[in-house]
Amino acid sequence: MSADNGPRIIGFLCNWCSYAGADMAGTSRISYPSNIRIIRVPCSGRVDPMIIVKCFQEGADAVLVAGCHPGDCHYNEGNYYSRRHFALLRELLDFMGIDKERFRVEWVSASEGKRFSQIVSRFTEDMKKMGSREAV
Amino acid sequence: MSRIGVFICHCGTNIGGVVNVPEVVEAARHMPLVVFADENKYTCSEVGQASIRNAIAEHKLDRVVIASCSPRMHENTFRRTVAAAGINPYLLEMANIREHCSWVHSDSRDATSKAIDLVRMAVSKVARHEALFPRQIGLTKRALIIGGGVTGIQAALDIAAAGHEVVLVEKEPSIGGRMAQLDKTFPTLDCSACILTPKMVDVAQHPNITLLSYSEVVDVRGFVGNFEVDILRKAKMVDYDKCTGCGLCWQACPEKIPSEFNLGLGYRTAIYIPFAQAVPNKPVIDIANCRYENYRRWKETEQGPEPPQCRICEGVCPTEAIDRTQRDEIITEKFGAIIVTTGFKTFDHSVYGEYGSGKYPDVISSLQLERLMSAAGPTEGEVLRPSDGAHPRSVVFIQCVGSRDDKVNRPYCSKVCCMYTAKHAIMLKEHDPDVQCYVFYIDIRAGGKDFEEFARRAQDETGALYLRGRVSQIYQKDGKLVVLGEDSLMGRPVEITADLVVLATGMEASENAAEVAQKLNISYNAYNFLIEAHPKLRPVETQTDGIFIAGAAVGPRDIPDCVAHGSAAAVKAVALLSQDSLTTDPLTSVVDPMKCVGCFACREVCPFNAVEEQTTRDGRIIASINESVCKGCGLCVVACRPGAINLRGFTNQQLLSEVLTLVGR
Amino acid sequence: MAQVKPDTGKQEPGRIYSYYPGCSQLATAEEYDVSARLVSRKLGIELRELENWICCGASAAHSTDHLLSLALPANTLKQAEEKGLPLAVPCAMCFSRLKFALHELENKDTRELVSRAIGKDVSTDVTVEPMLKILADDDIAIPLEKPLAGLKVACYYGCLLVRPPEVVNFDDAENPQTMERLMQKLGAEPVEWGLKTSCCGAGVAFPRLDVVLKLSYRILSLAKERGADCVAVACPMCHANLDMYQKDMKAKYGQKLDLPVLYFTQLMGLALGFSPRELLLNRHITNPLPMLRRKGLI
Amino acid sequence: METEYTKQIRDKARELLENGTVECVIGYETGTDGINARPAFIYDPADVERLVFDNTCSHNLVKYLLNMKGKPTAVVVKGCDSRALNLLLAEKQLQRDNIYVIGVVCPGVVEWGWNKQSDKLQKRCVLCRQHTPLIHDILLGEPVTEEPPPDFTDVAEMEAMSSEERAAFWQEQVERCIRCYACRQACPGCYCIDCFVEQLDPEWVGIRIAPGENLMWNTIRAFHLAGRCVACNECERVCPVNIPLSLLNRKLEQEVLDLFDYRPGMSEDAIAPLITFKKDEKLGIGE
Repeated sequence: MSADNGPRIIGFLCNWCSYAGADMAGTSRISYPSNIRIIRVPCSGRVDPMIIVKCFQEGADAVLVAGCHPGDCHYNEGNYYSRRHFALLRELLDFMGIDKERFRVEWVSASEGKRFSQIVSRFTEDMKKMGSREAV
Repeated sequence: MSRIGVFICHCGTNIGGVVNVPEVVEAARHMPLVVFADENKYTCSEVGQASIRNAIAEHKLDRVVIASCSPRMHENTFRRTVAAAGINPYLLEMANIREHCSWVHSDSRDATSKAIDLVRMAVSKVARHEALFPRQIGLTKRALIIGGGVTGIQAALDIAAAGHEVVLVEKEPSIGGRMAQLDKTFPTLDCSACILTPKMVDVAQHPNITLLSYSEVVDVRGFVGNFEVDILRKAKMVDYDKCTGCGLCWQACPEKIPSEFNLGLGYRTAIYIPFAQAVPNKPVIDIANCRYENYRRWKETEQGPEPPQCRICEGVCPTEAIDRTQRDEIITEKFGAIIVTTGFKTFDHSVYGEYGSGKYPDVISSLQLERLMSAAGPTEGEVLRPSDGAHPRSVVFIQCVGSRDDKVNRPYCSKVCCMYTAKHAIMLKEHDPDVQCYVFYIDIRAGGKDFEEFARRAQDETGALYLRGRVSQIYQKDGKLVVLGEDSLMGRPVEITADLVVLATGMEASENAAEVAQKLNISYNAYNFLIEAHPKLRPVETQTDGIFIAGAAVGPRDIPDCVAHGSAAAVKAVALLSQDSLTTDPLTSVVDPMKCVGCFACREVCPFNAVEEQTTRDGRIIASINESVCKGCGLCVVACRPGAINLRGFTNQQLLSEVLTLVGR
Repeated sequence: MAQVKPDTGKQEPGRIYSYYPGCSQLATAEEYDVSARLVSRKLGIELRELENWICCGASAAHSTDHLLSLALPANTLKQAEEKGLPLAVPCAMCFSRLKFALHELENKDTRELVSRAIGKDVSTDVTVEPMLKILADDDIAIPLEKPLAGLKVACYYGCLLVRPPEVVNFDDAENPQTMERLMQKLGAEPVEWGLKTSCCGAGVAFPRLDVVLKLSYRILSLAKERGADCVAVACPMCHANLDMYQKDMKAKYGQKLDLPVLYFTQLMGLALGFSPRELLLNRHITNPLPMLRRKGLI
Repeated sequence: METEYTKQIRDKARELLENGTVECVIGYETGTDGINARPAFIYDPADVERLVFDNTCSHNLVKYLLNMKGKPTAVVVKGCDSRALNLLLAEKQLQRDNIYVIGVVCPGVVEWGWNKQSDKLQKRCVLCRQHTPLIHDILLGEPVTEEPPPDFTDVAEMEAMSSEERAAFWQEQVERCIRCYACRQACPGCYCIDCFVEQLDPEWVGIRIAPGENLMWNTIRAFHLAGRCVACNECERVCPVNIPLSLLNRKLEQEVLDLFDYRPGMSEDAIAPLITFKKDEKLGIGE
């Protein structure tokens, strides 16, 4: 993905809520910046912290993980685990010089297409302000 | 070396209108392992699918990428397509260039370059797909229906008629739901009870239907075809095998409690049936209000003054059916399919200060008016105002109370209010020719067979005065209600002195809808209405296989819609139950025995207890996944530091390759 | 006007306010200002009047010049902000204007525009509270000397105190309860009635007295019908309309109302043991004293 | 006191070997430089005289239990080592009943200095909050009752830097990494059969030694120990290029303590924080 059109954002979306939420944004034609590239996963709890670190190592400017709201996980508990993983990971990344703001975790339900586009728009804006990272 | 074919869909202009499809095709041709790329007007059309099948044969493709709409839409369609051409259906990957691209991005250049990225990701992922083979598992040929309103009743009867066992769970002492509370139904004005009660009796008598009244679902485990459900059976304190429903007990019971069924307009006793035609037509004892139960509670502590004992019901019961030893019990049953028909409740209008915060006795809800009109109601069909029992002459109806109103966070239309208000206007006129009705409305929404005609009739024949506008204030004066409002067509304020004000309270999801949905793991919207798998094409399915939804639990609906909906859900359930075995999704976790260190972190995190122990030849105890239980969430994969567990269809390799096509090398 | 020091030595923190009397309170509604200060002082609430407060713009500005209608209150708000104390406002109209200003100043462009207009950097970093909210605060103990036993009060809020909710966010916009709770604490008995937030006609009195008579009469006659001995108000405009025209109403509608209209602060004052003279109860056109005597409250 | 420990350890070792309670005693003996201790594996009662305990006994011997294939073994553990033992028991890597734990109330060990006796306590010992072994069959020395409160000054200093400074700092650190994996070998928490860093498919970390790959390795190494690291700090001690690994471990240690109120290795049936959850906890994620 070309860096010239702004920040390179990778999004991991859980299939049941957030990916559906992104679909909803589509069916409702609620537009948002095109920078994000979405990777579909069954559950936010499937997103291995390792792959987040990998994204940044390889030079992604920002990473978004989105899952069902707590209590609504299609697998009952997945997002409770991801919540813990990413709470820690954000701290560690920040500690290692990758600003907290570059790694966001949001809860987006299947009905929150508008919310999804708002989140992505805001995120993209903030990342534009922050400027892009170099791969290390 | 795999040979990948890429098919880019225009979806008419949905994609082609924004994304430069030929450019994407050209880019795809140069992607690694891609031997063929082409575009279709509509890939999902028969023509489109045929072109895929031909290309597979012609170019000896062994993997396919389709860039079109969301995989949630057509993944299964295309899996069948490639399968028909002899490719394992799991060697397909989709790139979502519509919902996630052309529909949300307007700049053609950006959208196109994004589409190319999405295709590249899909190509890199499909290259790492492996052929997968579904497995067969058995199922329990029984259906559970949660909620005994007209929707649940219809679904139960249809499934039973198809020859499958049904268990109908209803939390109230009787089935019938809201429809049982109605007097007449629009637009035909036939008596609600008269058409509903026969169905209720059918439920009670059908050999295939088990009715669990006064019961609630407390926990749901398992998966499609093999659900295990804990059902709470609340203590009725009455032995239904002995009880004949003769009614002596509830005639004798001295306790008087405002009747829920009559919405507080009348009274019931502590041992009671909610209404005359209740099914089952046998009473329960309301433990919280029964004098003797109250005495028993006192006896345990002997705190405070000794309350009276009673036990009159036991005295009068000719069959000794009263059974004080009964306690709440939880039973566990197995089901293959579940239908949720938890229905609706009416909006609580007390949040409207301008309508008197629910404090004015003569400001009632439309459902209360139904009870007043009903011959079986507290006033035996005479419409008398609650405050003084007088016949109202001037009646004001207010539409959209708790509907189409952001102020109370109910922006949606409740769909039925316009019609039942028209019905009320007509009925009131029939009850008493001297009545003058006024209706404050926003719009009249009478879409439906014979609806508009009916609504007109209310205005033209009964002389009901329809005023377009909202009411700003109601206040009591000289024993009447003064209604201040606006006639937005005349553009001036109006003031009406009324005997009775009827609020067209909207529909809300029933109070425990969200709770039930969470137990079942199905999604619900901001107003706790259940969410369909697809709003148009899968209206009674949910994202969870084997769980269906119907009726007003999904959104505001009238009776005919609910009945149709119930039957629709029943058909889906029957289709499921009539199979002899189910094929399971092969997208599950797998353990690499060579890498597993047996720490069983996976077992800790698995929500479905799919992780089992196995002993290796060299005697190590390691994890293994029960694939018919595994639902493929992948929590175990993340918990597994040694990387011994992987998730088919979403392997570490695949996710990595997707990332690496976007950034870095 | 001299600053009122609380006589109680024990000064709870957070009970100090900047005070914005507003023009009416120094003229036609002096009794409101006086009673408010007396009561506050008795309850250990310190009111520090802003030295250079100016008119809030009231009914005229916002119907003629939008910028002016923001600049005037902004000026006062700036002073309050500099004091760093919450701003106490007795008059419902002033309260409404100040809140509206705050609301609109949320917008960055508006803020810059207004800042330029008054030559000061305005911010929205100040809280504006109606006197009613401050005095009805449940944390404040009211040392009752003469409970208003047996006094039936129709609590009247008018339009501006609670509306629009998203601007003033104070109590329920359609069925507020603050004054009722306060009256109960005073030992009085608030009547249940429906017109507590209906319009009295306000400034329309000058061009169209008939409208005001119609609206105000509706309010008063209902209060009367619900058995109220008096109407409690928190707005000088409402007070004027309800208090002044009762004779005209009798002429027009034939009903002798004779329903005293008092500021809630005056009723508080009575319960706290101040004399009718201190509370300027003699300044009303509909004389409340006979009724209060009948009730044995003075 | 240390000579006292030495004597007690030798006696206990002899007894255990002679009465056949264990096949092997893992302890310390004086190394080839005649000063610093090294691990000793004693199978024969005649060899017990080799055993010593002094302030150079740094190694976390628990790691070696993983190689004993269930043979009954006695092991000398210090406070921090005992937490490692709990961790491995909790993660089902060891069976308690074939391990005899000789617990030593640890006065702290000194920094490593080839051929010279250092007297500078190691950082981990200065910060130590677990002088007394949590798990033991025999305990040598008087239990320490008063432990100091947690001290994360070093982490705080790091956090005081700007994001860019931190990035630069770690860049510089990991550039030195030669990917010898000594840190992993010394760590009791690292026992994967097939460590992610050496897997080729998926290739989490490129085989080449480059800043990016090194950073990936060091980050994930730390994260795999999140909620598991027992702060024995062997990883940092053995690092040939002196990368301050403890900073990463301790940052996570602090966060785990703050977020989940959890200290790893405090009991043998503890459930690590990343494989459990609380429904209503607020972690500043998605809120």
